[in-house]
Amino acid sequence: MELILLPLLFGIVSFFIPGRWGRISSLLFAAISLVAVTVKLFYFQPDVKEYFVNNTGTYVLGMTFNMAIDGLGILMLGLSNLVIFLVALSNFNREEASKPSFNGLLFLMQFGLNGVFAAEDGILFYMFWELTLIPVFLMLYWYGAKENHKNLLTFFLYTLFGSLFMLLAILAWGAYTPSYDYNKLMYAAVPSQYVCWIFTGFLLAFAVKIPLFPFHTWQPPTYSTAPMAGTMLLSAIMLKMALFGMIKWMIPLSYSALKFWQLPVIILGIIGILYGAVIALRENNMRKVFAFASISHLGLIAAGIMIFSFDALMGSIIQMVNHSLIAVGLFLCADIATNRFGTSDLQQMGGLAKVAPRFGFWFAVTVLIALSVPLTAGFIGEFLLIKAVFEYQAVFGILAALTLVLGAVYMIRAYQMSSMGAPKITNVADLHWNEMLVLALVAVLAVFLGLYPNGIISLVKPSIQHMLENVQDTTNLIK
Amino acid sequence: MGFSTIVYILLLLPLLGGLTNGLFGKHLPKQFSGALGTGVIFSAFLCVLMLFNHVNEPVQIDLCNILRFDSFSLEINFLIDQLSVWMSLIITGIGTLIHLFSMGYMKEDEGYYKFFTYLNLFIFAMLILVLGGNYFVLFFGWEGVGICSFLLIGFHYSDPVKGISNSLAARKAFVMNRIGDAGLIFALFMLLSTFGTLNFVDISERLSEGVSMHHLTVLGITLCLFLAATGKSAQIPLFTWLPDAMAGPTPVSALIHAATMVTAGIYLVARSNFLFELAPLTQDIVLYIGIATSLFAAFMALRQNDIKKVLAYSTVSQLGLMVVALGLGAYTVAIFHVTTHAFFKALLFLGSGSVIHGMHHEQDIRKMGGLKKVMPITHWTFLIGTLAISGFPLLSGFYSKDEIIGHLFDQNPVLYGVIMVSVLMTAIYMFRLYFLTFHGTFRGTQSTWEHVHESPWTMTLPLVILSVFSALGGLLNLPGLFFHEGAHWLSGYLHGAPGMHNIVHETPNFSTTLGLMAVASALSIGVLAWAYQNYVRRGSVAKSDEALNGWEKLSNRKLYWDEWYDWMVVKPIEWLGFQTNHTVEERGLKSGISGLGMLTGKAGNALRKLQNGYVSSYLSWMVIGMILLVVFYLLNGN
Amino acid sequence: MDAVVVIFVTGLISLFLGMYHKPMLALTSNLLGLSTAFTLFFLYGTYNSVLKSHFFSLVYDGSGVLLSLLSIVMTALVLIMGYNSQSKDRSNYADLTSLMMFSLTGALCLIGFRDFFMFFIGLEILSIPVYVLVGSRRGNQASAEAALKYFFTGSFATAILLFGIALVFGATGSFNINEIGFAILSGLYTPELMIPGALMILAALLFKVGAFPFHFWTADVYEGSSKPVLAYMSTTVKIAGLFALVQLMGLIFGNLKGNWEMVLYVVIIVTLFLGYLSAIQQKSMKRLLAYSGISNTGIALLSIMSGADHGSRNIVIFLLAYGASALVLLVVAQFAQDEENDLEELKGIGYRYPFLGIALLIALLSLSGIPPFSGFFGKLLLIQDVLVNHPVLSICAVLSSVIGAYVYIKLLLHFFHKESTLKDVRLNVASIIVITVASLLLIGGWLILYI
Amino acid sequence: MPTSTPINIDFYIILATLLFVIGAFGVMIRRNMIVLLMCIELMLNAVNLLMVAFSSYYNNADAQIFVFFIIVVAAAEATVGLSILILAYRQLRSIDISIFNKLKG
Repeated sequence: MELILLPLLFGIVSFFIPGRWGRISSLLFAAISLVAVTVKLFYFQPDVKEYFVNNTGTYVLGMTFNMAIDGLGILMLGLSNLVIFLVALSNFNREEASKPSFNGLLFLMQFGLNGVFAAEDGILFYMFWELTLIPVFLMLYWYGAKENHKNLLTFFLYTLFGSLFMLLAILAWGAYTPSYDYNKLMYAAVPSQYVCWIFTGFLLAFAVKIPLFPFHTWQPPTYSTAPMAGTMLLSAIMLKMALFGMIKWMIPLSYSALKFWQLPVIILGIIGILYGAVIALRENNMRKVFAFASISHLGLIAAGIMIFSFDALMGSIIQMVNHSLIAVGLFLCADIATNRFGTSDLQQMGGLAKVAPRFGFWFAVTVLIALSVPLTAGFIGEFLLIKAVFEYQAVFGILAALTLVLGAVYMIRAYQMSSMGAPKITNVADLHWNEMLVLALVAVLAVFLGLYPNGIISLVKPSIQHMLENVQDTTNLIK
Repeated sequence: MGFSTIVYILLLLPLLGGLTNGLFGKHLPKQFSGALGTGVIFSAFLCVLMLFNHVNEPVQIDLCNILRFDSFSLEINFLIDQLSVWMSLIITGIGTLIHLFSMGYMKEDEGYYKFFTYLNLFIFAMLILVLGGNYFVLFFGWEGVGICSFLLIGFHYSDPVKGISNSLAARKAFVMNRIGDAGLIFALFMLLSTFGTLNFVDISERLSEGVSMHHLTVLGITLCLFLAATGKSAQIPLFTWLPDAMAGPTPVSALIHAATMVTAGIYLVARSNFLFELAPLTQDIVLYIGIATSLFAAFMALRQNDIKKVLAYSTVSQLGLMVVALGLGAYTVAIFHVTTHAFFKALLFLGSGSVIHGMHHEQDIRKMGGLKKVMPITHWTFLIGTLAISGFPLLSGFYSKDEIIGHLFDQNPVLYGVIMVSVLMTAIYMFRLYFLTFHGTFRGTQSTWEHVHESPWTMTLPLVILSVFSALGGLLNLPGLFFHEGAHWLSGYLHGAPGMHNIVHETPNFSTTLGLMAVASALSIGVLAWAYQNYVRRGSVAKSDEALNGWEKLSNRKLYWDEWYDWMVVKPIEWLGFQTNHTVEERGLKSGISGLGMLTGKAGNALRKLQNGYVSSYLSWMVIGMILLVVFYLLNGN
Repeated sequence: MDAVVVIFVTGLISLFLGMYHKPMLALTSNLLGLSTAFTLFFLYGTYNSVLKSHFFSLVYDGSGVLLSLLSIVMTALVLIMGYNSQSKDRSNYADLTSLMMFSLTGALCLIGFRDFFMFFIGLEILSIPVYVLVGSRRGNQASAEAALKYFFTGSFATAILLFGIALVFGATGSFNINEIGFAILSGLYTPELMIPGALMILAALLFKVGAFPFHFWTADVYEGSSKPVLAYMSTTVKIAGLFALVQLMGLIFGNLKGNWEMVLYVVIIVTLFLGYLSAIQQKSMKRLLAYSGISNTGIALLSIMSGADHGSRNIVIFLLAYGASALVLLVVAQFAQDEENDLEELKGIGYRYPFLGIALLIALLSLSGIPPFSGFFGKLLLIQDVLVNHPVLSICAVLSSVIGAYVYIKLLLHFFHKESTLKDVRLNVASIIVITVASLLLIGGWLILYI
Repeated sequence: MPTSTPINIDFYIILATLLFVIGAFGVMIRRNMIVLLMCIELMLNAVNLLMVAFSSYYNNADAQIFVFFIIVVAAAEATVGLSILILAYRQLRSIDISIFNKLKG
């Protein structure tokens, strides 16, 4: 429970810590929660669901406030705490870190995220889900580019639009059970013609958040006008909520909705892969390149999840973790490059690696990780995902694999245009120690997970298998 | 010391060398960095020699398991057999020499330690590639060499003049290779779902046990594997990156883009011989692609004026020859040509490097000439290399090439004729290169001439050693023509590799072999004589770009191949990218969303018009509303 | 009943206190009266018991008690808020409070009505003082115009209501809800009279709560009235009206045979969208609240689709949240000098004054239906009940919430702008109290579900 | 249905409805506010008529009591209405309702 409540406490406290101490305290707070989750992870029994709150029975509104973590939950908790730590660390030398409101929002965000990953009750899940939106929204507003009202409104309304349908879905689902408790929902006897609608509601929310083509239009402008921390939070962890939600909340429904939705969503995912990649090929705004790259990456993950097979889910989970890492790394690099050149236009950049060699090196490492070269987690993830898609439908697999090629083109292009060639600026600051630490941590973790994906797999295997077995049972029951 | 220990030491040496240089190289003296880099590779070479002495049966060394599922698992293991050891020998052996050469060549470069880091890491990746016991590990090395190649091609990325083009060349190489990699990935998927394992030994055993496979599956797998090979080994349609890759420093071209990395594709196909043998259609495709590549590349080399570009096209052409051998199922022969080619092409590249070094980074042969006086060692070694590649009798290239041609003649005399054209052109452009560089009068500026000098011993020693091997390398696989004992030693040796022993090839008969050899020798000598006549006696020089006539222009502009790709692939994709962004994203989806927003605003304004401020209108609305209520109520009420 | 009397007497006392021109005295006595009434309700009415009057047909069941308590609290907050707003000219503060007290008496009658006598009397006692209140801004043309409009439309609606009541009486021969309900259930009524009558009563109530197509008065009247009066109208008046509507539909008319669903669908769906769509371009807080109030009414009307028991329970939290948010917004709007185009002036107020900022954040998020604020739970309860039987309505509610969020979040961005042209504002005790209480209601008000 | 009544209840209903509609139209189309007030009175009186008619029809005095309520409330309403009218008259010196349309949009 401390994992959920600590960030709330930190968030509230941070609002009152004056600027001078803000940057240190935020780093400290983030480190504390990271350590807490690491310790938990260390002693965690993957095959037992650990309840923080466990109310049984029926309550007003059917809300039980139940919270629990299984293997998947603790992994996501760890990921969110890690990302928050990385965000706090990468902001350490920036002006934002000395603003109480910034730090406060950061930890409130963490509170919401941790809640989403631990919620074991439909309504509670929705509440935490929306709760994450507010801090990041305010952060984007206060610390983002000046004239971003329109983008922000689009972002907010779009995500709200999706998530309200998820709420409807949860409510409809809960109408067939005494409470919204996850276990109860899992065994709810929903008439099969409604399952598809409920599934659709969830899908809409997740599709907007991920974002899946064609629900992505809020994303590139938001990413390119957001402050670095906001972009990182959005892409590294907020959209993971949607992927996590797809796994945790859509699998129990998949037994009769899948035959209707599987193919369309996979097709949308594949289109997203190609669409994002093709746009990224020609985009000159560095942040937008990475934003479209993100769409491309996530299309693959979403398609993989929709296959709902064990291997594909494992691939998706590994790739989720990996994508968080690369998102932090890439957007940090993009921000640094943008800062140094004073523009995010790739055509006005050049030769940064020469004048800032440490940046050049770590940026290259990050790009390679993003290209999912072997030995990194991305390779394992993409390998499993493309394999799963390929086995589902060979043509899709081949299209999905174009991401390997196109990804190389736009990533290397971004690197080459920004860092290679004759330097267009001189006398710039190289990486600050905290930035280097972030990129190094990202690299180390990506390589570690690339060599030892069994760690993640053994952690989440019991919970995923449990879910899939349940679906199998239900399917048999229906037959 | 067990095999596994040796293999681990062998792999760790270049890795450690690379890491040491990478982490501390900035603070180490240059000589030390270079010596360290060279030393670890030499030690690795010694390790391989130990393996070479002991290898007998294929030995699989299991390291760990990366991913374990019920349906399949991904393991890291190494396979020590004749093929991998032989490749390792080439890699570490040539690698040592090129490292040594680099110590001199890169002396003035500020990224000295970085260069050795990359080189060592490249050797590491290449060793992983050839020693890997399954396709998964092979893929690790495969990507690893690609990355190192990228880094090394773009080594001078910040050069004020050539920086951009260097980095673009690196980008091109990486992307082209990536296309091939996608093929390899698919091969992996298909192999996994067919066999549940990726181990070479297991797959070959399953196949020899007669596991039935759908012919389309085999076709798919082999085509994907070959796609990967075309990427790495610069075959049509993915060859265009290799000439551009000459932007890298010359030792890199020698090591990566001539001797080792580009032969990874050949290695991959040879390694997968058990699969290719089951797919005759793929073999035919391989054969024709090889012939086409060999022919076109040789043609393109005819009128290149950059000393390295000539060698680059020659590499593509020679790789084509190897692919021909693969297509004929003569895997050992291909490896034989890989070996001899590694010797003479490394020699030629290093020789050209020595020339470039002496000429202060001038690469245009139109500004050279008469260098044999000032650079005697380079000249003589280069001559040996040229003779070897042109198939001059009794030198290494003569034997390996002849063997391929012999096999081809056996199968298809028409194709033999075609490939002879390529061989002829090879001799022509090589002698042209040699004579224009070393004979005649110097065509550069006077000030350059005064500074032209022979290279230091670190550079000439590798040249000498390589020239010895280039001359005598043919002994490795002498045709049965001369001896019966010890003939085809290399082929026999390589038969120990998985799957190889199942492949039986009839060697051409005595008289055919002799006849073919005679033709080849005649060609080579004839061209030599013609070239001497043309370039030395008549003193012809290379024309300037404007003076080229039709076919020369085609050759010089590489058949406009890059332009074709630009026009057919790059431009459409970029157009697509632009249109997607501009039309679909901005005009379509985004304005759709903002249109919705505008629509709500418009609707709001329209509604506000109803609110006109007159009480009577409000009252009328109330009455209308009540009537509407009644109407709706009665609509289908009772 | 005792509570209703107490409030009426308090109103009378304020009327006399008006002679002394001591606003503080009036406020104190009113708050005393309100708290007594609150206590009486609280003591005798718990959620599951029925508080019955002996003399008149006033019945307060669980939700009735809760809503009465809510109206009392809201009125108290409005009084405090009004005390603040009248700081320049408080001479008639006591008179206005007494009017509000009388109106509250009517509201309580309307909440507990069990026959059409009480219904009619309650509605009129609720409305007539408000006509006066709307016109209470001296020498203000807008105020006079608003009062005029409210009066004429209101009287018209009253006439319609009465005609409806007469017809219903004609159809059944009784004014008593239970008897009418029984008659309807057993089919002993004249449908030719009953159905027009029911529709006319419905129309009059829809007028009171401001639903399409009887909503036209709201924006104009809200704009013309002072902010406390506006607050009163959008809290107590709305609470009483909506609850009466729910009771009426749930207890009697819902059982009428006929195509009620079609009628209500049209009314609710148009109301849902119309308000927010018109609110998008507004420059004045009052008009914006008026229009957003229309859409909120639309959502509250969902409760009449889910039967009497559920409907009245579901509406409590929603009305609490809506009223509290409106109070916060209006108190903040009071800080503007310009009464009409106040929004432009208030730019950045939330960023400059974090206390106000947090309150605004909570209020606007609650209005947008973002958890964990009461507004979310209110909508949740309402939608939860209609979802399975009327999915179209719930989807429309969700879509209108998105448009609403657009309105509110734009407002939020406006308030939270980093640059502000705002003149310094002085936070006074009254507004701090109102804002704090309202924010607490927004944060924790939904917990009354668990009582 | 009691047969003692000489006139059918339907006629009362029709008469009351007619009166009500006339009043309603008057409110809708007239611009003089005094006339508006009178029209509303007319509507209320239509209701009274109806109530009394039903009262006698059902032999139920409740409706007659209701009529008294209506009369009282109508008086109160008229008072308030007239005072508002005076208030408005002071502003614009007119009792034409259509002048008062400053609040709109």
